[in-house]
Amino acid sequence: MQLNEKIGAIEAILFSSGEPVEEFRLAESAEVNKTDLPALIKTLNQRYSDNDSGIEILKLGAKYQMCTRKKYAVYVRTAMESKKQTPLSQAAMEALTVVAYNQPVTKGFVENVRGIDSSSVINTLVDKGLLEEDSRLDVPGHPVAYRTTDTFLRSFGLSSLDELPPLEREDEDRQRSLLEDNNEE
Amino acid sequence: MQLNEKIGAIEAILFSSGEPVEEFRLAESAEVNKTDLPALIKTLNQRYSDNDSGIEILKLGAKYQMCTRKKYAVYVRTAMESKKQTPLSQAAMEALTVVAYNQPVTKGFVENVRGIDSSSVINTLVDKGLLEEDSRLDVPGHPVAYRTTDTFLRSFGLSSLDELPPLEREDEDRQRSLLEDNNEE
Amino acid sequence: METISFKLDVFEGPLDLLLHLISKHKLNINDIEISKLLEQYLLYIEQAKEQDLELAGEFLEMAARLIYIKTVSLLPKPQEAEDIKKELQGALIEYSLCKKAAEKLKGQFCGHDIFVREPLKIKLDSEYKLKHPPEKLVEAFFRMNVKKADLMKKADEQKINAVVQQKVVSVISKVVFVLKNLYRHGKSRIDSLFDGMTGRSERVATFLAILELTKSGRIMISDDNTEIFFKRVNKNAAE
Repeated sequence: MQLNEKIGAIEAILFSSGEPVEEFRLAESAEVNKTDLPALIKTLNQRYSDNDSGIEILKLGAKYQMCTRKKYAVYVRTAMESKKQTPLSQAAMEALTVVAYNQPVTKGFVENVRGIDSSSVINTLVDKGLLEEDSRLDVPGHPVAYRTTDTFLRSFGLSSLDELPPLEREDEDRQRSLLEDNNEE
Repeated sequence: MQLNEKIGAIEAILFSSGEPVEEFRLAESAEVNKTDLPALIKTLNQRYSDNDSGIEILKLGAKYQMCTRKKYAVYVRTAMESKKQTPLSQAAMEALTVVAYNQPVTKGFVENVRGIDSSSVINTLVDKGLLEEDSRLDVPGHPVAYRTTDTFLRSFGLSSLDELPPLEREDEDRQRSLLEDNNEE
Repeated sequence: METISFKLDVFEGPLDLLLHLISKHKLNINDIEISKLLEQYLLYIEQAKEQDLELAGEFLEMAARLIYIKTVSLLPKPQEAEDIKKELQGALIEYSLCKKAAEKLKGQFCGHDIFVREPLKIKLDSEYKLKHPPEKLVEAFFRMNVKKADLMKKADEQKINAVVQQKVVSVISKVVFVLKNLYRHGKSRIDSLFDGMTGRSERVATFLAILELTKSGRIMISDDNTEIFFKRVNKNAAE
């Protein structure tokens, strides 16, 4: 199989799947080596960006998904007649952040950190596809735990959870050092 | 707007729509002249065919649709089928076990044993051909009962239900015998 | 007194309000002056009450917590006071980290600008093709935490459960049941008719069926109320 055909197969699979496709499944179905996959995707993405194409391939965790390019959002929105969506509320952002940095976590955990009932806000995030239930939390009673989704990664321009911005502890450190200075005086 | 950007907008719109898009709506949303549209699509299709791309734009009456290229159909099918072949979830495996060891059984029975609604999980197992309906459960009211299939036997490397492994766990037996030893003392 | 113009609902919760107060009054989050914080906090709560704002329970709970911390700090148990204060400080620090991270993440949000498409709908063979060792089934069984004996018992009960769970048992069906029983055995012990019946509806229906049949004169009940038999069978026996 020619290089172009390998890429073509990958492209066709990602296009038709719509949803994110696991690396191994993509490699297997397109009949390419899993190790070659990143380079092939890179070539494809390069081609897209050279052409200012309307689409691109995003890496989301161990999956790939074909998406529209951000710069064309306005045209797509017009075509889909979708109204401007309301941004996430402060409460939703906080709950999402708690889950993102500590997943999998229960509603109780989120409530604990935020100091306020977070049940409805988590339900909203599940509805929006940013959070999903996770059955991995292996503690007695098996409470429902939540984790972020591929949609979450895509929505925040992340290709994996490792890319989450680090939690800022600077201020705290600075405060602490100020405190220590004071003590020394 | 650059030529490439016009094409990019068209591409993004056609990609995200999924369905065929009317010429006038496509032109309007991508902010191009309707008369220029055929040439722009032609350029895009030329680019696709030069690259042996996985996708192409088809004209269907007065509409355009982005589709996978026929030559890649086999990869697409493989990928979609492999997507369906996800390993059974824990819930599915449990429900399957309950049916396997007690067949024929009703959904109610499975629910009773698992302590959780098992309706959708049983439907999934029927879809996958691992369970089928069974009319042998001869009780008044003739509720729908389920039994395992030949596909089930094949999937678990059994040549008959008699070969189902006994529901015993070695370590448990050992514990039990230890316990009995203690009692004797 | 300083007038506070505010709306409590701009705060995401009591921790948010506390952080606001801490920064406003330049308190040290790592060593909070509890009395000052409490005073300011209560001011807000009072104000909210005056405005008839509906206060989330969490706000009142926090007030109680602050008062408690202050109280304990007045008692001659400095360690405990220090501990519960540290706990609150820890929660505040954690929450402030969360707020900052949320702010940062929010700036990255592009979810409304990226579009995806629905998967192509093609008809597929959905038959399961993966292979598993049969031991997977045993594993799944033990994960359910069901005792084998219970499972077998449930299996025995199934025939009844299947009926009971689906509908209320009709008296007519039990009239047929009782009659069939009598045709087969000539007479039946009443209690044996209830054997294996666990559902209340079924037991009630059976009992009513017996009463109904007696009333209509189809069957008779023995003098000691333990057996039923057909009227004609009784005649035959008497002859």
